[in-house]
This record gives sequence, structure tokens and C-alpha cells, in this order.
Amino acid sequence: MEIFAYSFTQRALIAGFLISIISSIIGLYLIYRRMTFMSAGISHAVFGGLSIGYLLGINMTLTAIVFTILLIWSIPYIVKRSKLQQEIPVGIFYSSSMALGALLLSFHKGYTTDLFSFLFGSILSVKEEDLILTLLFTIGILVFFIKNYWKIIFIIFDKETAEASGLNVYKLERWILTLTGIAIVLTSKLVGIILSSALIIIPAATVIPFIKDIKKSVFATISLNLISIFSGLIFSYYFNIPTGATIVMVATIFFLSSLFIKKPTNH
Amino acid sequence: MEIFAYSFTQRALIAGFLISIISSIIGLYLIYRRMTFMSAGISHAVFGGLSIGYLLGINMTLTAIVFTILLIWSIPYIVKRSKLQQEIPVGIFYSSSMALGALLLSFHKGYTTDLFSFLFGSILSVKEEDLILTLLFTIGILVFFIKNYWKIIFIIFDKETAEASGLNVYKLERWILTLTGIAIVLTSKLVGIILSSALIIIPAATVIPFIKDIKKSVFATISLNLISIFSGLIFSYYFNIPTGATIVMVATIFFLSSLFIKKPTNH
Amino acid sequence: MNKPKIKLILTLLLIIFIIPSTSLSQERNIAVSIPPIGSITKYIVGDLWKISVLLPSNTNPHLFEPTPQIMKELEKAKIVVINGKDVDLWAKKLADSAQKDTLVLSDYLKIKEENPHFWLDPILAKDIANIIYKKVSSIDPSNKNYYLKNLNKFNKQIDELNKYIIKELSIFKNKEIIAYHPSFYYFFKRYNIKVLSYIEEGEGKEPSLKKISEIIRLIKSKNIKYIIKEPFINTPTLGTIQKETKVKIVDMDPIGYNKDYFELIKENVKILKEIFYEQNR
Amino acid sequence: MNKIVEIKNLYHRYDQDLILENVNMEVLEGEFLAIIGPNGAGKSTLLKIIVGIIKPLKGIVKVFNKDVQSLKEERKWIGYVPQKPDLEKYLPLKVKDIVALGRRVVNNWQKLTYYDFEIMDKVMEDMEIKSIEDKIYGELSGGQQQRVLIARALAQEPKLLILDEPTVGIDVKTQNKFYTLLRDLKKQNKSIILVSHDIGIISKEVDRLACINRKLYLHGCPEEIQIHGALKELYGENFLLLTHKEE
Amino acid sequence: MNKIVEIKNLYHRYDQDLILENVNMEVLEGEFLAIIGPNGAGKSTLLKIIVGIIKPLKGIVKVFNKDVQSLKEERKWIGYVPQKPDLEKYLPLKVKDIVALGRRVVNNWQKLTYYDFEIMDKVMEDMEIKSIEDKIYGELSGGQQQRVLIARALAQEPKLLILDEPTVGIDVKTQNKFYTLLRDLKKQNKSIILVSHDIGIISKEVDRLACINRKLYLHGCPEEIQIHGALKELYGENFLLLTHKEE
Ligand SMILES: Nc1ncnc2c1ncn2[C@@H]1O[C@H](COP(=O)(O)OP(=O)(O)OP(=O)(O)O)[C@@H](O)[C@H]1O
Ligand SMILES: Nc1ncnc2c1ncn2[C@@H]1O[C@H](COP(=O)(O)OP(=O)(O)OP(=O)(O)O)[C@@H](O)[C@H]1O
Ligand SMILES: [Mg+2]
Ligand SMILES: [Mg+2]
Ligand SMILES: [Zn+2]
Repeated sequence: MEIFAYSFTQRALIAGFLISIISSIIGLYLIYRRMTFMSAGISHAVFGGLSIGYLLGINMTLTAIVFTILLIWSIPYIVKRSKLQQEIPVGIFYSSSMALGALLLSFHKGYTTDLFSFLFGSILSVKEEDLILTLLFTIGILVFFIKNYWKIIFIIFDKETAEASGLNVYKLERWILTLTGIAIVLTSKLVGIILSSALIIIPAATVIPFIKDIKKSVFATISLNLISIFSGLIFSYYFNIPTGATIVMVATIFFLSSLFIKKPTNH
Repeated sequence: MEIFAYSFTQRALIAGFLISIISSIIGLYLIYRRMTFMSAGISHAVFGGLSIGYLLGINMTLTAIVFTILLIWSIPYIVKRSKLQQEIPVGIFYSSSMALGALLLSFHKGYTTDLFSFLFGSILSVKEEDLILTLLFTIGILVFFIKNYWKIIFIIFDKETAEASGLNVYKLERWILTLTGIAIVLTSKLVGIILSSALIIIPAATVIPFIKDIKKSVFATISLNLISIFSGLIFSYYFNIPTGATIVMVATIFFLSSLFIKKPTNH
Repeated sequence: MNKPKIKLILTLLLIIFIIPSTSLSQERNIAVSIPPIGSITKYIVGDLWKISVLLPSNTNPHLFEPTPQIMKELEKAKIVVINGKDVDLWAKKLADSAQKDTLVLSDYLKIKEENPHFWLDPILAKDIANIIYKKVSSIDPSNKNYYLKNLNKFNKQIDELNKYIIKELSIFKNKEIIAYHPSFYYFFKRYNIKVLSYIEEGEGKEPSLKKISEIIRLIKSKNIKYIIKEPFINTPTLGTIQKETKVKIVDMDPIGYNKDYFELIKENVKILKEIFYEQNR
Repeated sequence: MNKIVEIKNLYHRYDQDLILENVNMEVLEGEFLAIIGPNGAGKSTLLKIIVGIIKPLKGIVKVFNKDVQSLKEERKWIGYVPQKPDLEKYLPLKVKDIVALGRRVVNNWQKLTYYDFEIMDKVMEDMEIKSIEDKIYGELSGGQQQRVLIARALAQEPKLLILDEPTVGIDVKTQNKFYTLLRDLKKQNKSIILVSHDIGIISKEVDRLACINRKLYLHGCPEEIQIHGALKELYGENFLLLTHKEE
Repeated sequence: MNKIVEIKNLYHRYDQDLILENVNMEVLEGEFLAIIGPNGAGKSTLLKIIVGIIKPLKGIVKVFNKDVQSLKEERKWIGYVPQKPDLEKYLPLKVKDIVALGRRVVNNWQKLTYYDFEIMDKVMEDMEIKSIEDKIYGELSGGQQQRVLIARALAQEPKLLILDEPTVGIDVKTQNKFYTLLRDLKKQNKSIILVSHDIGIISKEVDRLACINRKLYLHGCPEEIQIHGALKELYGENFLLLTHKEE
């Protein structure tokens, strides 16, 4: 096909493939862990870190990642101290990091580059270095989740008993949160906030009501992600419409149609 | 104080007072209902409605509100069909409405306006008409929540038995969702996305671990909201920094400090 | 704990209502939304009016926040001059909320297009100056002659600028360009600069796959060496195009913080010249 | 006597499996019916159908002589204690607030009257939770929580009380009090449907017994012999039956 | 004999109220200890402290001769069935997956061996859930769910089994099987701590009985007379004690 003659569409496809894997794993985890909005929350919270980096003139990406990881690490602490649900610290960081950013930037007179565009990546503008980094991260996340699969399942299912049986719940959850955070920052930077949140939530939410087997649902989610990305790319080319938005709409249409299909269990 | 000599600060204070009431009620409801991110989700989803209005050349505010209410009404339906958690449809609308907006706008050739600026509110730029509208809405929401207080409590606490006892859960929840949606759009338009999300979540989350009495916590949340707004206004005036962001930071500091105070129940 | 607090709050609210709104001196203060409009206004009103520019440094929808300082300027102003359309919708909102006498330039300019960047066309800048002149003279008729003198002087300067631009750019045969955002739309039209494509056609529009491939094709076939963007824009799409084509990205500033209007235009003309020089080699 | 509940040709399935098959049953006014059967027999499902939370696949379910799905006001007269209620534990509700919910259902969500408070006090004393009425539900022990849910249902002063293993986790003393209470209610002509695995107590207390395992195996008076036969059929083999005797 | 659990001068409070006051207790190897007491007595709290989920206010809690908070590898040998587990029901786990979790804990999260599957099959047959091993946990009936949780604990082949009202919601037949199983475990020198309100069964099965109501009232062998005295003290007044007898 003519569309795949360009090297940037080829890179988009490869990135799409890797991001499908990352977002499916993270998406299923977040939904079962009832932290659906982690992705929207974190991708906005990054802004605080960016503005610190920008003001201090140090590497923005690095500052943002360090800032985000610190925020993420504080989540279990806050939950422990306040007994609030996990999503609440995320919700607080969502607004307070943006406010922090706005406040810091207000000290900078003159033009400030739109820091949000840091996260306005586009699947069409993936670089080769990005691909390598993403590949490494995909391998890392795959290895981690495969190796700790049953531990993670135990913790999600019954945290208290998991702890009683000697699992180091705190440490493991911190690892998962860290990987989740990096995954969100990475994919947002690569394909933008909207597309990244969409790929994390929508295909996983489409698959979950149908497939009552977690391992199978990982594969199904990855496939759905890939199909959305692939057909989104093609549609956007032939109808000359924005690629990211088209991919999101394809995934949404899959989700909406799935509502009308009979589920295995109905009561 | 000099700061309150200006009519814009006076309007800001009155708006702050009304919005404190609205966001405290909505915030406590959303947290107990485990829909913390409703506010972030809806304020982004509005974008889809705006772009429809823009393209069709009809009143944008109206289209946006109708669009948002339709989305909100579909939430219980989607939950019923898919058995997913309530936040998931909100998460899906968060990305898909923005994508829909971007897609629709791409059909419009030539220059398009930045639709997000619809939600460019600022507490300093509240108009008198806004105040009247907000006052009416505050009264409405107060009456509704006071009148249906125990019904709402019953539904949150034990939906199934509430239904079995003859409560029309579906209808009541639809009303609450509608009011919540309007409240979010209204306050976002008035004071901006960040400040509105922050006032909804942060003070409620600060109060909940301390006060084990829902009615008292409403008053405490309203007070905390007011104190944050009031001191935020004063700080921002004397340090010449953005008001909304300052208010958010004050509320965040209250939240963070509260973590170090001993809670009534600790185990 | 809540009762005393509520009382406190109510008393505070009462105090606020009781304090009479001190009438602030609104004599001869003009607030303008963006710096170039400020500069043009300055040419008309001279030192008779104090001009304050409202534009906050960051107007991202997520972050936009006027400081109380800006609101104070606005409150003090007798007139608020706003460009109109998309660029300063926020200022329009602020001015409306303060119930100010606002002058929205786009309402008076006879332009049917949506693009709001009129000020970058020197000939349209004349119209802008004229609109401002009419407004200030109607408010302050006693100094009408002074304003008129200033207007004429400004118009003359613009004519010179116009000639200068035509002269500077006429030496290039091939004046083709690709720009990211259509901020110099009217300028390019005025001086017969052929815009092969705008990558982004308006706020919030993500360039499509097809668009990007077209741009790449254009750059290759037309031997385009530069893409023009605004200094505050930072989009990965340009990186993609750059990677495919080795095109260079240059900034052209449409706003000019604290810059004189004529300087701003000349600066940009200089950049254009360099681009054309390279592309005509 | 009035038929309070009447079930005819009831069928239900969740997925593929038929969970209830051709169930026919009735409960009269002032009757105490116990339902027994092994785990997974479909007892809770049957109760949910009677309460109207689950719509059955097929069959007629009449409560107060009306189709249960069309009940409106009459729902107030049904008190229901679910087996595994899905409660929002984060909500800081006091014990008395939860019991009051039962009262509010019947007084149409008006302000509670003196009479309402009297009834609440009575049921809280009956369930021995009066002393913890100001405690937060989520901070109670398992047995205390269960007592609160029973008290809520009792506060409704229901004509039909539907109890799905209500004594689970409740200590022996309160269990005894509870069964005494049920006897009182029966005297006041209330109807009771009780699911329980405590066959010993049941056989002593109830008017009628329904043994269920997908199908209805038995529906009659709990004569010892009859029970034994049914239990054998129900649980497959003869097993040590523990019966309770007063000392 | 080895002391598996040893508790000295244990105090605990949640808010203001002291829930456990100067509790001293021990469980030997191969011993079956039952804990009884009214609702809200602090039984579940005590078990959570023994398991190490709650850190007590004061006192020494040793399990396997080590401070329970410092246990690492030894935790695998503790099998725990909580009273009201806070489970994520949305997660579509099969019965056999959940039972396997118990096995994975002991085989260090390695691939399950043939031996592991044998044990899983055995406990699933014991708890009569082999036939539903492929069903999703969230779609089971209340009693079936409880059996799965017991099976998970048993699959660990624990040296110390801690059971908080495990037979709740379980049908009579399976209850009997379960107690037979506990007797077997005892013979294999496993230690068992059981909380239950079923005083009849307990008095028949256990080696030692602890009656708790904030303080430890009694800690000894369940001779009938002794029980009656303790129960009187515990529940305040003499009440109808129901004991079980084999027919
Ligand atoms: N999280 C908590 N916060 C505050 N108080 C609590 C909490 N959990 C338990 N309690 C209180 O501690 C006391 C003991 O509770 P516990 O669950 O240990 O009782 P129990 O003996 O297991 O009772 P049951 O037989 O009902 O299960 C109760 O009075 C209860 O109200
Ligand atoms: N939501 C559901 N989805 C699918 N199957 C279900 C669902 N709920 C229950 N079932 C199945 O229906 C059957 C009957 O369940 P029910 O809860 O009615 O049993 P029960 O008689 O109350 O058992 P128990 O004594 O254990 O409470 C069980 O086999 C169960 O697996
Ligand atoms: Mg049941
Ligand atoms: Mg307990
Ligand atoms: Zn956003």
C-alpha cells in the first residue's frame, strides 16, 4: 500500500505495535485495580515536573520523569495515611501539579513554550531512538508482568491475605506503579495524551466484559489495539483526517458496538 | 483591605462562596460514589459538544451542555450493559470526545478557533449574570440534595436493597448525574478546568479521613473550600501570581499537612 | 467547629459588601490585549495615555490565569482594545466581566476570513491605527488634533515600511514558503509570498497523515529549505518532517514582547530574506 | 388465608446452566417458611427473584397478589436481608442511620417521628446494637454488621421478611433472641422466608420447609422422617445429621 | 512440645476503646484451639494480630518462635481464612486459579509441578469444589465462595491454620467433611486456631478452648461444666445452650 511507503508510517506501525503491548497490559491492570484515570491523571501531573525543569534549565524530560515517579511513590503512602481510595491522590496531583506548573511559569516573564506540547506527541512523529527506547521498555514490562503475574493477581484479588502469606505487597505495588508511570509518560510523549489514554482504557474496557480469562484477555486487548491503530492509520490517510483522533474513534466504535453484543453472563 | 476594594475581587469572593457549596456537595458525592475523576472527565468531554456546535453553527454552550448530558445519561446504560465500573465510561468519553472534536474540526477547512478556551474561566473574571445563574443553580442543587439526602445515602450504601425497598434508583441516579454534569460544566466555565477539579476533589478528600459524619463533613468541606479561596485570593494579590493556581496550591497544602495529623481511627 | 467559622465567613462577606467600591482613577488608561496592538496604540496616543498590555505569558487553556495585577490594570482602564477572533478571546472575556468599554478591532475591519492575525499586515495596521484614533478622539475630543497628527505620522511611517518591504523582497524571484501556523497569513498575501502550505490550519488541529506526506512531497519537489514556526510552538510533527527532508525550522515572532511594531516587522522581513536567499541560490 | 407469595413454573438460568427448574411454591400470611439446600442450590437466586432484584427467565412470581416486577408502594412491606450485600464501606454511616433507613422507607422519607424512633430503639435493643448505635458501620465486627442489617429490615415492620442466612456470624445468644423475635413476628401474622443451613434450628421453628436443589424436592411440614428422606435426596448420601436439642 | 503461637500481655485498641486487654495465650504443635466469644469481642482482631496484618498496641506475639512482624519465609506456613475478606470481585479468576495461589505461595511462585496439582485436586475434592473448578469466583454462590477460600488456605499445607468463622454459609454436609479434615490435619501435627460461634461442634472437636471478650476469660480444655461457667460470664446471663449430639 502506498501509505506504508513512507518511513514515518513504517515507524508509526512499529510504535503502534509496541504501544499496543504496553497499553494493553497497563490498561487491564489499571481497570482491575480500579485506577482507570491513572493515565489521564499522570499525563497531566507531568506538567509540574516539566515546568520545574524548564525554569531551572535542566533536562525537562528527566525532571518530569523524576517528578512523576516521586508523585507516584507517594500514592501508597497517602493511601496508608488517609485511608482514601487510590484514585484520590491521583486526582489531587492531576490538578495540583498543573497549578504548580502554572505558578512556576508565572515567574518566567516573556514567552514560554507550550509545555503541554511536550505531551502532544503524535504517532506520526515517532523517531528511531524512540522506537529503540520503547522496544526496551516493552521488553522490560513484559518480563516484569510475566514473572510476577500470579503475585500481582493475588494482590489485586485479596491484598490482605497476600500480605499474610508473605508477599511484599508494598514493594511490588511500588514497582508496578513506577512502571505504569513511566509507561504513561513514555506513551504520552510518543503518541500524545489523548491517544495514549484512549489506547490504555478503551480496548481493555471492550474486552473485559467478554473474556473471563485474564491471559486470553491480554491477547485480545493487544489485538484490538492493533486493529484500531492499523485501521485508524489507513482511514486517516484515505479520508485525510487526523490520525490520532481517527484511531481513538475506531477504538470507541468497537467499544460502543460491543455493548450491543450479548455477553457470556447476563443477569 | 485594599484587595477587596475592586469589584472583580468582590465578585470573585461571592462566586467563591457559591462554588464552595456546589463543589463540596458534588465532591463528597463523587468521592463516596468512587467517581473522583468525573470532573476531569466531563470537563474534557465538553470539547466534543463544542465542536459539534461550532461546525453546525448553532449555539456552542447549549450544544455542549446537551452533548454532555447525553453522555452522562449513557453512563448508567453502559454500566448496565457491560457490568464495568462507572468510571470507565467516563474515562472513555474523556478521550473519545476530544478525539471526536478534533475529527469534526478537521472537516472544517481553514482557520478554526481554539474551542478549549470555552473552559478558559477564571475566578477573577466572573460576571454579574454568572453570579445570578450560579446562585440559582446553588439553590437548586442544595434543595435537591437536602430533599433526597437519605435516598442518596441509601443508594450509595446499598444499591441493591435500596432498589428492593422501592426506591427508583435509576431515575434518582440520572438526576444526580445530570446535576453533577451541569455543575462541572458551569464551574469549569466560571473558574477554569484546573480550579474547578481541584475545588471538587481536594477539600473533600482532606475532610473525609477526619470527620465521620457526612453532614458535618459537608460544612467542613465548604469551610475548607472558602478558606482556600479566600487565602488564595489574598496571596495571589500580594505576590502577583495567578489566582486559580494559588488557590489550588493552598488547598493542596492543607491536604498534604492533614496527612501528618493523627486521624480519629488508625489501624 | 463549623458554626463559628460560618459566622466568620458571613461577617467577612458583609464587610465586603459594605466597603464602597472606591472609584479608581480611570483617566487615560488603555488596556490592550497583545503587545503589537499596544505598540500601534502607543503611536497614536503618545504619552497622553498609559498603556498596559494584558497578555499573560502562557495562555494554554489548561493554565490560563490572569493575575490580580492584570485585573487591576483592566479595572483601571477606560478602554480595552482587543484584537478579536481567536487570539485574545480570553481578554474579551476578562473585559466583558469587568464591564469595560471594549474596542474589538475585528468588528471594524472589513475582513471576512477567520484568521485573526491582522496586525502583521502593515496596511491593515493602518486601519487598526485609524480605528483606535477614532475611539480615543471620541472619548477625549479635546486632544483630537494631537491624535490626528500622530495618526498621520504613523501612516507615513507605514508607507515607508511598506516600500522597504517591497524593495527588500523584490529581488527574489521565487518566494515560496511553508509555515506551521498561519500567523503571517495577511502579511504573506500582501507581499505576494506564495505559501505552499500551512501545516496546521487553526488552533487544535492535528495535521493528518496525508497532510504530512503532502508537505514532505512539497518540500522535496520545490526545494524548500525552511519551515516557519512561532517561537512558542513546539510540536513533534515538525521533527518528523525534518527527519524525512532535512528541512530547517526557523522562528518568526508574530507577537514581540516589548518590541516596537516596526522593529517587529523588520526583524521578520530580515528572516524572510535569509530564507529566500537560501532558497534562490 | 391470603397467599403472600405465589410462585408458579419458575425457571432461571445465569449462563448455560438452569439454576431453577419448574419451582412452584407459596407462602401464606403468618407463615414461616424455611428454604434449605446445598451450596449453589439456587436459594439466594430464588430469594432475589421474590424480592424482584432478578427478573426470572420464565414463570409467574406474585407477591401480595401482584406480579413482583410491577410492585411499587408495596415494596415497602418487604424486608430483605441479603446474603452477601455489596456495601460501600467507605461511607461513614452510623448504626442508627442505617437502621433509620429501614424506617424512612416506610414513612415515605419524611422526618422521623417519635413513633419511628421508638421502633428503631426496639429493634436495636432486640438485635443488641443499641449500645453501639453511634458507631460507624464500617468499623464494626462481622457479627455486629450482620445484626445492623437485620435491624434495618426489621425496622421496616415488613409484612414479608426475606432472610438469606441472616444469623451468619452472629453469636449464640443473639441467635436465640433472633429466633424468639421471629416467633413473635409470626404471631403478628407476618410472613417469613428464611434460608439457612442450620437444619437443627429450622426443623424446630418453622411451619413449612422447602428443600431445594435446582428443583424443589420437598415443600411441606418438617416432620423428622420427611426431612431425613429429603436430606438424603438433597445431599446425595446419608450423612451425620446434627439436630439441636434444648438442654 | 513446640509452641507454635505464643502471646504475652497483648493489648490492642482501635480508637479509644481497648479491644484486647492483657491477653496471654499459646498454641502447641498439633493442637486445635477454638476461640469463642460474643460479637465484637475482639476475636477477629486477635487473629489478624497473630497473622501479622495488624500491629498490636503492646505485647509479645511470637509465631514459630519468632516475632510475628519479623517473619519472612515462615509466613508461607500460615494458612489464613479471613472472616470478611475484601476481595476484588471484578477480577475474573477461576476457582482453580485461586486454589493454586495457595500452592504458589509455598512453591515460591515457580511453575506448578505434578505434585502441586495433586494437592490442589485433593483439597478441591475435600471441599467439594472440584466440579466447579473452571467457574469464575465472582459467579459462585456464597457458600461456594467460602469453600474456595478454605481450599486456598489448605492448599498451602500450612503448619498453622487460622480460621475465622470458616464454615459460615457452608452447607451441613460439607461442614461435616470439613471438621473431619481438621481432625486429619491435627493428626499430622498441624496446629489449628478456629473462631466460631458453633459452640456445640467446637466443644466436641477441640483440644483447648479460649473464651474471649476483650479479656481472656478461659483458656483450657472444653469440659462441659467449665464451658457453662465461662459462657455465663461471657454472655452475661445463662441462656439456652444448644449442644450437638450425634444421632
Ligand atoms: N477498623 C476498625 N476501626 C474501629 N473499630 C474496629 C475496627 N474493626 C473492629 N473494630 C471494633 O473492635 C471490636 C472487635 O472487633 P472484632 O472484629 O475483632 O470482633 P469479633 O470478636 O471478631 O466479632 P464477631 O464475632 O462479630 O466477628 C468491635 O467492637 C469493633 O467495633
Ligand atoms: N452472577 C452469577 N453469574 C453466574 N452464575 C451465578 C451467579 N450467581 C450465582 N450463580 C450460580 O447460580 C447457582 C446458584 O447460586 P445461589 O447463590 O442462588 O446459591 P445458594 O443456594 O444461595 O447457595 P449458598 O448456600 O452457597 O448461598 C450457583 O451454582 C452459582 O454458581
Ligand atoms: Mg445463598
Ligand atoms: Mg470476627
Ligand atoms: Zn487536559
